[in-house]
Amino acid sequence: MVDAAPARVGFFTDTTLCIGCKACEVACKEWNDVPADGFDFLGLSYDNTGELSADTWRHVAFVEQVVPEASASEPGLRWLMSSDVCKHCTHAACLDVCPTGAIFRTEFDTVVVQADVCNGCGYCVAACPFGVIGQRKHDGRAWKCTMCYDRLHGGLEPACAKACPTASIQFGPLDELRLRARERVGELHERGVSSARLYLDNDDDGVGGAGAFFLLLDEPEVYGLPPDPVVTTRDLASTWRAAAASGAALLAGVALAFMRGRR
Amino acid sequence: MTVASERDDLRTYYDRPVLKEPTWRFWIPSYFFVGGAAAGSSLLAAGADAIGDARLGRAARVTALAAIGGGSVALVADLGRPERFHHMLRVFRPSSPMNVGSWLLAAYGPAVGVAALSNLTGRAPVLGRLATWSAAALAPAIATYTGVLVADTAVPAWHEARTVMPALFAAGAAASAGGIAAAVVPDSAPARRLAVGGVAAETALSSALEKLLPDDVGAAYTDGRAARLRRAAMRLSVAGAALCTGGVGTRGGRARRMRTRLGGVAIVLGAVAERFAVVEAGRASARDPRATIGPQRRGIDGSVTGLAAP
Amino acid sequence: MRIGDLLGRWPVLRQLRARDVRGHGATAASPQTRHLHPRTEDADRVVQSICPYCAVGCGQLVYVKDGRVTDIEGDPDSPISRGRLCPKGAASRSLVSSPGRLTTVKYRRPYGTQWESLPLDRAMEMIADRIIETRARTWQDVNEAGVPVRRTLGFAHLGGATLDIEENYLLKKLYTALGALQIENQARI
Amino acid sequence: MGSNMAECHPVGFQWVMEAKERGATIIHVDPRFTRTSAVADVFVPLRAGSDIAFLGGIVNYIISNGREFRDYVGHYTNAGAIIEDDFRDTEDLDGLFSGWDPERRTYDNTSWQYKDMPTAASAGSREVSGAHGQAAGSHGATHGGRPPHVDPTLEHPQCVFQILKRHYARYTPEMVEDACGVPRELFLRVAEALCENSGPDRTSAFCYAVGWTQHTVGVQYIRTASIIQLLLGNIGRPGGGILALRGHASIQGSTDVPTLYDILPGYIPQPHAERHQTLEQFVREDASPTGFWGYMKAYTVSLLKAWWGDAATEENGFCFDYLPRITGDHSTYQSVLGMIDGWVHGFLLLGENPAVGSAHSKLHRRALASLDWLVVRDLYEVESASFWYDAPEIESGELRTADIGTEVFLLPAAAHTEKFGTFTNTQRLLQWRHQAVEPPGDCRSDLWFAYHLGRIIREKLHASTLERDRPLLDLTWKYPVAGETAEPSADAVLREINGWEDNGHPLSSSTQLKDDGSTACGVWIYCGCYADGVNQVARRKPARDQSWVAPEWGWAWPANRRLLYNRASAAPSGEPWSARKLYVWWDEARREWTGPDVPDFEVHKPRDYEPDPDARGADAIAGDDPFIMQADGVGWLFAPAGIVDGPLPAHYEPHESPVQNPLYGQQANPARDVFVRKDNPYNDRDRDTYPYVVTTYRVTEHHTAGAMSRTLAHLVELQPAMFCEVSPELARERGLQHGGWATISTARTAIEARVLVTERVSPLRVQGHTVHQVGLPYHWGTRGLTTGDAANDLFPLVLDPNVHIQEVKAATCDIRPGRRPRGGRDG
Repeated sequence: MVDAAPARVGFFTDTTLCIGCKACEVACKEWNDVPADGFDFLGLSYDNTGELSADTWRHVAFVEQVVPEASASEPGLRWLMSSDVCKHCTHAACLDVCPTGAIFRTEFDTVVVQADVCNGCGYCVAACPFGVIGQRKHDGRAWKCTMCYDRLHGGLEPACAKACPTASIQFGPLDELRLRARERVGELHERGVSSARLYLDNDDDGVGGAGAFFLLLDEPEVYGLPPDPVVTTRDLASTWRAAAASGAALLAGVALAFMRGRR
Repeated sequence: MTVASERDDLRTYYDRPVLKEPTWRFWIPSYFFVGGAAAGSSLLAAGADAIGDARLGRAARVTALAAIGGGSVALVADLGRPERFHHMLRVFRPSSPMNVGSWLLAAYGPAVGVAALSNLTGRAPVLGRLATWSAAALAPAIATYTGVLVADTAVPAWHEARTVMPALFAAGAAASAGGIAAAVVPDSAPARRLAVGGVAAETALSSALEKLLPDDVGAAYTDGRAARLRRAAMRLSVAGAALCTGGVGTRGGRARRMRTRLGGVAIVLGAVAERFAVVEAGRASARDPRATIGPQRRGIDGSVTGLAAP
Repeated sequence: MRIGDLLGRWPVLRQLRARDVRGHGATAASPQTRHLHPRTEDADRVVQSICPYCAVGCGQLVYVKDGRVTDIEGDPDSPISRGRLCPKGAASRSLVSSPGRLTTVKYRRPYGTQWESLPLDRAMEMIADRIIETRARTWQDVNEAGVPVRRTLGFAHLGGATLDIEENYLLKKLYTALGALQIENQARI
Repeated sequence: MGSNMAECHPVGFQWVMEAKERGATIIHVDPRFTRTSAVADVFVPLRAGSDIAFLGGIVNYIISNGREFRDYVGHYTNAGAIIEDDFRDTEDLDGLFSGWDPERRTYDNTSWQYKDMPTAASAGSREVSGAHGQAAGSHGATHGGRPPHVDPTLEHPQCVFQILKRHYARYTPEMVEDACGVPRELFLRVAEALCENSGPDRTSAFCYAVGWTQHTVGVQYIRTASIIQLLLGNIGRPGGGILALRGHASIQGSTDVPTLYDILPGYIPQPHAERHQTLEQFVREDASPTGFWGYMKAYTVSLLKAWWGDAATEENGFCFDYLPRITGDHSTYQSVLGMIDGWVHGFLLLGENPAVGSAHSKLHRRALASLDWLVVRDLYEVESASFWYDAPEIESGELRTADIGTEVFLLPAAAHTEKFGTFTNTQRLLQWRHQAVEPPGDCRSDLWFAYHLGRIIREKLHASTLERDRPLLDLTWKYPVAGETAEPSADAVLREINGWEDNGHPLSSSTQLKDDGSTACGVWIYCGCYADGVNQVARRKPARDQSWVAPEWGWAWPANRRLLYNRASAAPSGEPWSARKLYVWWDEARREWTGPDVPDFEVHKPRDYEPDPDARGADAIAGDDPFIMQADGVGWLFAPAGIVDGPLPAHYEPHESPVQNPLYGQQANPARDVFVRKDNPYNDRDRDTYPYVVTTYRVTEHHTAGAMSRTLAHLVELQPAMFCEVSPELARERGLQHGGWATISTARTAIEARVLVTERVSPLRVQGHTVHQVGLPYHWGTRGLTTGDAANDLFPLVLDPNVHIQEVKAATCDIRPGRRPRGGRDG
């Protein structure tokens, strides 16, 4: 275990560089021994993975779009590709709600499930605002991207980032990545790619910013991402207050029921 | 090809869900019911002691013990790794309602047990009384934390209803406990009152919930299986309440007792159906990308912090 | 294990000691978690290799532990691939260690309806006999025009293009000495 | 063009993406909008099989707008050479060149020669020397050196430049639109981008793959690109070139060190019965006396010494007689027909799966079923080994297991991690692999198989006195073996490939090779890969520790040169064309050629060296002639020799095409190899039955015929089903449901696939009517974790005449909703 707390690390996924090769999906599974997720032909463009799950920790989305401003010399087609992953939220709902402490925040400020602790209560599955974490069949436990926690201990980069042929997936200290990302967006806007925007790079958003953030070319929901995710525990205190009130009301109700005598 | 759907000008990724469906099986809504029933019964037990109704007192204690016993079994049974149930107390994590609930149960369960055993055996009466009162003290938390638990998720139908959810579960607890007690001890007026009161509150809150939620989220309650379950719950509860109240005032009579017992059972079934309805609604709304994206999109377009704007 | 140790390993107590009310961080980590490290660190040796799929020639590092391949990933030293791999290259460990791999000789006799097993050296003997027999049967010293050709057209070879150059070299050398001409490979296709 | 680099070479594509980020313009011309198109700056959809029309249009654009790189064209190409007076162009003969022999369907290229000087082709011609007997070089003994008649002004009507100009004059933007379905403004944008980005300061590169080669006129596709690149000065210069993106780990190596019928190692031709009876005749006939092929005798003798050692003597012509003679086309497709026709009885398949991977794979499966014996070596049980019980023909009842007499030996092969050895990648780079683990069970390397098979056969025949067994018994076959499996040493084989002097000392360069038998060298172009007794191929100096050319990583042939003909990166004067494109130049102070790469030129030959008329070999190459393998030292815009189907590329329609050739009366390549027989039916212009164009390709997630990907769960789940890609318009026209099933049929057979309806496949307007295209990945077969029909079942046997490569990139088909009929697949 690394003693001195290292800087927070993360993923910057620049979808403008993605060629949809899915090396990230395979490299992840090969390193982490993640089983195959079923051989179903989904026909979602070239996406036959569908979504992140207990058995898919990287998922490349493919979106085919007919671009309205198409001229004779422009194909008028856009094929968006984006490799999705656990966001390792600053305020992580899965971690907050995990009752066993199986999910914890590492010294790298990443969010990891401890397979030797998880008892498969499934609370994290319902809590994640991105639908990332899932429960593995015939195993019962919850699984998701660990940002290759074991590799980080050895000073290695995560398997997906290492494999990515075009550096669409970039790994490093989060601050550096955010700086680089903002420059990149500026650069793209200068080149006329006005649709370029960052997703989850902002500490003020509903999850307090994420350890894995993205440069997208369209609205997040087009890639299957929630446009404005909120960590559910943000409202936990107010919910407990509501609970207290209703608890009191229950007491009162029972008291009332007895006050008017036994017959 | 079926490019990312833009039906009703809301954009999604091939209409696929953004969220994962809760993995909880029927054990969990069952626990929601029995947990509430136990909590309500613990309160009834204390009340019974207060007015010196031994029959009701015993019935309530036994009910509470049976309910919470069964509830614990249900909780363990739903785990992916049941043999690791004790990990629930591995840490203390206030941010997790399930963890807090586990600690509560760890205190409440034994109290209920001691209260019941001492009552049945007549041994250690002081300890028994102490246990009864502590169980009663914990009961409101036991009755409501499950409401917090479901509300504290990303599931729109639950999270958006967070202000009502604990109250709905509390009302359910009252109805369930009252219903059982009324079925067992039909002569007990407090039991009948609690049952009927619980039904009244539950019905009111349930319709408040519909009004509270935006259409794309509320749809989870008003369409499909959840809607059918809620209709059933409503009919059973109201019918049950009617049966229970029907005989008030008239004296004695086996027929009246029979009606009350029947009413109690109906109310209990109604409470059960209501719990399953809530869980079913949660599943449906997690499946529906519109329930997730719709409110968020409105929030962005309504505010300036639109992180999706280029 | 003694009850004391059990209590000692109870994270709640660690929380108390660390005054950690939330239990989100290190206090929740298990002993296994604290000892996690990349399995590549346990490798007996690492050898430099080249990806067997397309012709880009990406560098690979093959990690070996107890005579088994435990991991294959990109070689950062390579000026061609800079440590990166495509999905196929990334699947190389599965390719070489898949349970579906063929590891014994299978033999189907003429008109046979199922595979039979055969010792490798026996198979080699039989193959040699077939080649010798067919070659003898179809040998041409001269062609129709009476021009020397010294060859056999009685059997053919088709090789994949994942064969090493050393392998191709020996094959071409042997076949040429046998007078076999129809020696071809994927490059034709 | 002809390549889907992002999908088929993703890791190589990182450099394209990097270039794009640095301002390069990426243009992708392809029948489909692919993952490459998605990141390209310009995507040009064109009709499969119309590339020459498109490229010819660019040639015309360059010439008619005077955009050629004059200095380069004038000095470094044969633009000024005067061609024989009786040469006639396709413009004169409506699609034929002079010299056409309709009986033998071949050309006599005498009239294509430089005026008064027959020429020999360079390495390119080696693969054709067998084709149609006399096809190449039917002329007499070849001369070399510069053409006798050259017009430096390029104005002479019979000079190459003017012939070129006339030949492509009708390849106008309008014609390109008509033939390729490419809007003219889009075409013009591409042509202009190429011209703008070429010249002293800039270079452009072409990347191609089998999208160009797998046509009946495939070689001419690449020739057209060569013409463009020579006109624009993009050959032999950094950032230029025509890059073949090859699809298999060592497919370049499999051509350099060929298992091919028509060449010996290093592109030395396999001797031909009539033309090459003696070593002298062989050299006289096929080697140019000038340029580096002028030493072909030394290369050949050194090879014979490597193979027959002491048995090869001056007296016996170094055992030249031991080499079997070819008398025509002996390529694999001929052999396969031979199996069906009963004169080929045995077949060895090493890591190859024709039952899925070869054109008309149905025919291949029938061929396998007609054999006496079959040997298959692979990592997995492939369809070519299991055909006798699970071929589609078994399912359909066309074949019965009990009727198949083929004896099958299926031997498990060792994986790349289980043996030492060398792959030669697509850029001619040799890279050594170290063994990581021992192969499991009976798995063995192909080196082991070859060595021990040879050993056993030699032992069985050791007492033979037959003349035919001499080559076998005289063969040098002593290689050290190691381990309990007796694995032969790949290192020792590599040493033999590199070669040695008679004192056993390893050679360091092919220039040391002698024709007197004093040197032995297995592959002359690889000579130097073991220089100084060091395995140069195993060098692994990290990229960051050396120059951007990375000369100390592996070893590239020839002589570790990373960029061929790089003398052309400097002006005739020897100075760089520009500071920006500095690569190899003449250092006047040190009187030598220098640069980050090994100069592809005699290092000390002065830039102003002028050969005397009767100079031979390299001495005949002038100081400003970069193309040192060519007899005349220049790049060939016009190919007087070496190509059997024309000195200039002309657009011909694919063998099966729904449209008329818009340029000539001659519809398809007249010289293409056709096989008219019952089991190889063609669709002869029946537009009603087969109205659509069908093309095949790979996807990133799978590899070739599938043995190395359909068997791996982590790849299969990414592309789990055989599918076809069709446009929404075609889907409407035929009622195809996205995600449903479709049956695709051709004159051969019918297969089924899941339907992917996508705008990425767009219908094209060609000659006034709409042409729909159907796209098919060809990775599936009857085995593996997912199974599916083999796309190659649909395609005919019809080949390019130069290299005998099949046409699977364009044919005609029909497509209907629903699954194919079970049983009787000829739907």
